[in-house]
Amino acid sequence: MLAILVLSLLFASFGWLLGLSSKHLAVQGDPLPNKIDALLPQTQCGQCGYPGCRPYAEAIARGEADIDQCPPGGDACVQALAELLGREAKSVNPAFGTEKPPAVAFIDEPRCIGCALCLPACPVDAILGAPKFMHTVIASECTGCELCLPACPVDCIDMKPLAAQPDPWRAS
Amino acid sequence: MKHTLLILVSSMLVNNLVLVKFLGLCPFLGVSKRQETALGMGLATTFVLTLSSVLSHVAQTYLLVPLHAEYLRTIVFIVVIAVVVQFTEQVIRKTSPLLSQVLGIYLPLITTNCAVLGVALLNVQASHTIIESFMFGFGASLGFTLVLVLFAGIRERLEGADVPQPFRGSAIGLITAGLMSVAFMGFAGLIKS
Amino acid sequence: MTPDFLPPPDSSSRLMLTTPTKTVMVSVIMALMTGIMAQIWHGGPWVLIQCGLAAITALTAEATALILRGRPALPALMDGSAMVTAFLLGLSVPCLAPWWIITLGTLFAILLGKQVYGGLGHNPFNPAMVGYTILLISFPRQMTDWPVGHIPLDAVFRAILQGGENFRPDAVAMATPLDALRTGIFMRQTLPEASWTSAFVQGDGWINLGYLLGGLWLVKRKLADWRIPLSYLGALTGFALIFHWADAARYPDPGFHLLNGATMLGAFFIATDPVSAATTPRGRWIYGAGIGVLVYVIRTWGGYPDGVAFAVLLMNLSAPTLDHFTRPRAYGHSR
Amino acid sequence: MSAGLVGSFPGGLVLEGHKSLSNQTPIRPAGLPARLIFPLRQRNGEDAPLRVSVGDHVLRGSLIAGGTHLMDPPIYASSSGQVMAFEDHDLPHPYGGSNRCVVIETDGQDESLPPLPLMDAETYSPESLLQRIHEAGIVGLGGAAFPTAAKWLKGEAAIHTLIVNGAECEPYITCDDLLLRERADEVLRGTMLLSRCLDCSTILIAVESDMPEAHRALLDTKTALGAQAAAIKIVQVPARYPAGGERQLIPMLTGREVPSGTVPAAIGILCQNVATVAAIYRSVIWGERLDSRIVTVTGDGVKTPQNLEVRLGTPLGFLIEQCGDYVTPDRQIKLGGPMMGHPVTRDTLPVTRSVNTILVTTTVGPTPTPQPCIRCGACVDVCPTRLLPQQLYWHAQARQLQATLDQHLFDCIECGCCDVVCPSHISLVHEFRQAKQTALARQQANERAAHARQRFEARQARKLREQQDRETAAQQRKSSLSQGASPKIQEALERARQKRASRHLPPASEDAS
Repeated sequence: MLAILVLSLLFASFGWLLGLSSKHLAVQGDPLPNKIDALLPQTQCGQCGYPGCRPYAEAIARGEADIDQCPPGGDACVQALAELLGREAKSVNPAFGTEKPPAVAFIDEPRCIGCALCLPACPVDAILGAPKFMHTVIASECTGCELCLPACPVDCIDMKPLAAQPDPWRAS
Repeated sequence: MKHTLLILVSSMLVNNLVLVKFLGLCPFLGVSKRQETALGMGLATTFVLTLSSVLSHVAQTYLLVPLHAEYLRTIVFIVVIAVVVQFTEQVIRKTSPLLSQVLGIYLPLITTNCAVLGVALLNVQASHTIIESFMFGFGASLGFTLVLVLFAGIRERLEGADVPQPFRGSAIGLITAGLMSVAFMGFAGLIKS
Repeated sequence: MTPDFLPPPDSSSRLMLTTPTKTVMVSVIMALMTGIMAQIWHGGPWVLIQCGLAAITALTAEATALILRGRPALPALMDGSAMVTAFLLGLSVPCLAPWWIITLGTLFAILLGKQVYGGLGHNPFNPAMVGYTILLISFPRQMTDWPVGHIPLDAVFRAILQGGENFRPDAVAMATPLDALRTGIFMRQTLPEASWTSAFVQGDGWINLGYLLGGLWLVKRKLADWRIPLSYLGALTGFALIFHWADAARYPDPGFHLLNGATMLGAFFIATDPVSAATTPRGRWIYGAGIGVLVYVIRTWGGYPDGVAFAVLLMNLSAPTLDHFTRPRAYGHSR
Repeated sequence: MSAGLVGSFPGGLVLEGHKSLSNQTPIRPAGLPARLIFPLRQRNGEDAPLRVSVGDHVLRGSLIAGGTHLMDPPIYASSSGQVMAFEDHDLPHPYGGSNRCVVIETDGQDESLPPLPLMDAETYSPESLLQRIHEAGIVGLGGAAFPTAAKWLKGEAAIHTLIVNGAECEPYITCDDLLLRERADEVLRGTMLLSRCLDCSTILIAVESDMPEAHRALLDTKTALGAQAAAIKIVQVPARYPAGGERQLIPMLTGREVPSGTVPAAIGILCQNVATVAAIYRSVIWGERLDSRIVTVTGDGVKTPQNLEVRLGTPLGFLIEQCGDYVTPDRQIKLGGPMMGHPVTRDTLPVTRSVNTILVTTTVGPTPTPQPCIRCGACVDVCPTRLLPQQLYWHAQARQLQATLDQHLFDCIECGCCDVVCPSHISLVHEFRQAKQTALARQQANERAAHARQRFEARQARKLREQQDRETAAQQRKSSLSQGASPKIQEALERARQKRASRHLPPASEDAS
């Protein structure tokens, strides 16, 4: 009886000490989402099920999302995430999509009716245009997220593969 | 002096926790993908294991025995370990958030790491003094850290190896651990306790 | 994503200043010959039976594994690495050990030590030593029966074919000097015969000299690294010297260690296996020295008669970590 | 004879020179080909802007393209003729690929523009010299073709040491050897000119120990020039490949290493090839534009190996014809030496400023198939950059990009020593080039990603702001409505409400909008 009493007291004091120390050692801010975000391809395509790369990064950091949900980043991105987080590398979950070669959206101007519906769909404001005017995609800003495709009522947007050949001459 | 040193070497190499006693395999396989991570986990475990083996010794001698409450030993030890782990986790989260993320669930799991409880119980079983308990815990955790880091080194290299598909991942990890264990048998008989 | 627009490498017109891997392996086997000669002279030609059994098993196992993986088997068989493994194992098991010992050992070596990791170049451990240590801890009795003296032919074949369970030659089980050393230390006895001369009583000395000769030839032809044998033998000698100097009655002189057991075979043919050794220059110094120290420790205080195999495996598993921490300072970098 | 050597470089190989193949006869001017081809690609990977159009008649010395900034040195026509077309041609570059080229059909007249205005060699300033180097289109003629003017300006430190590099370490190549034998005067005078302008304290000319004639010629000319050349030290370096690489030569001569990722100018050293120095001299004294260079045509696949003074843009095949054609039709052409040169399949490629050697070899035997790396470490012993090629290869094979970067992938100078000594016949340099490509691609993707992140975050912020604005606006409107700013509105609302009530209609939502 005495033993249990003493031990209970002891444990209670442990708890109290831990409570104190947790206050003392409280952590402000968490750099992890930033680090995860830095590895994501920033297409902001939402294929992972989150509205953009940053929210997905936060979800991974919270442990809600798995690391294999980013098709644009491909297996390389999963591997980088696995390395950062010390998890097993795997390939992209096909439920979220498949990796495609990098591409940019291109508006076929004769077909465009100037409806401006694609403008708000673009996560990086890469489409230039106004109602009743011709639209165009600023290729250097486009991330190839394909979010503008469903928005277009006349299907005038095509994805064109990006000639992303790295410049070999810079290597030497 | 010689005796305590022998305890250190024995618990570190000859009776290595992981490769000879097969304790603590969970973090051994779980946190051995990067050498840096492995070192972090090893140091955290070293801290926890050494401290808890001393504290559990204190609890045993000054609490359980006077109170005739040896039957509560396991519970008391677990609580002691849990406190130390919680404290360590808080410290790590404060000082190295990335490490705490990387160690992930394995850090709080040190609590239920059989190695920690195992060492505490082995200490009691061998009726070590407080110095001996310290040495035993310290040696065991150094041995743990050592093999964890070495194993992580091999696994890092194996990532580039052309391992047959069915053996990829944990399978080859376990085979490697087995072969490491075979190698550590070379230390068998070094110290007659 | 790998860019594939680089022109393919041109090897046809490029310079070759090198001995191809295959030639290296063949040379290693050739270099073993002096030691094998000594072993035959000392213990009879039965060691060749073990080597032959090992070679057949090794090639079969390697071919099977490669075919199962759908890889071209012939080039890998021709590179000679399986043969080297087989020979090292064949030379390490007692020459009258039953056939299934060497077969099992070779299977472990090739399959578990090598093919499971992806074949030549991918294995972290020396395959022959994986096979040897597994045999040693599984069949300690068969693995330490080194027969001495003349053995009749029919007894030899009975021993190898039927196994030691049914028949034991009369002349077996004389303790090797290394055994005597360990027992002596634990019995706190003095060792009157534990000096380098004792090594020649049972022929270990000649065998070691044979391997030393072949090894030096390899090193001279730059087919084996010179740092590893040097630091290994250096560390072994150093440790032996220190302890011998401290208590000559209990710890034998360095010559005893250098000429007994598998010292030289290990130094030039096992520790120098580049695949499983450390790969940086500084790492190789540490790697070799580590083996030397461990060999001494295991021989002197450990539970096994010889420590070479364990020492090599233990340093094998440290090699990636050694490489990690001993990377040379690259040009234009400050550490 | 190794006076002045203070250091060494790690690794390297002593290679058989094969120099006597091509250094027995004097430099001969190559003829005038029917077509000249000028690739537009500059060293920084950008295309030089065109300055001519199809059909234009050009003279020798006419500006064809480029000249806009220091990394874009001008490209001049090397003979007179007509611009026929802008076509895509294969490029003489290790990374291959094809790009737009200007094709000129020569008219055989070889008329030239007057030379650049002469400079007074005694009174020029560093700025004017720099300007002249750029104007004359001078780039490093050792093989890298880095614009000389830009190289000079890259470091912040003042240049205190000038190294003129005549250490021609690759086997077969003899163009610098011959240049030094025949035109040591130009090289020495060019060196004096540069050093005076840079005001540097140490002036070194380095040749390899297996170039005794060139060394002799330099010493003789130095004696002839007398006191004004006294400050120049002529040094022989051991003939060990790649002693002529500037990152290897500099520690040998000065004991200092060039920090990773920088140029020698960062530590106050300027290293120039002998041919570059001679070209600078000619551009200053005679106003010459860089429209030709010395090219070694050599190897056992060509009948009379020799050094030719070649107009830039000359197709390779024309030069090989000049040297007595191929020995056998079954041959392989390499641009550059056997170590760092790169194979080309067609001989229609033009000579550019970076081509110093055309190596023609008869194909020997089948290509050995690469075997697994056994980590033997032979490559470590020869690596002049003290890398661990076997580890790099391991990581490159496993696509562990970060690990290859940690192993200093980008410090690899692609010298090829590791290739040559690999017992498993692995083409390590090829693997490393590929890994570099992948790393660059990754870097570009990262840059794009960072940019996209910025745009996304800006948009998020804007949307948030807009929503807040909308909310505050709505709030204001509501409050202004409820507080009844104007009694008239209140009355109107009241009337409307009564009207609606009398018609039993729900309030129309349009009203609110």
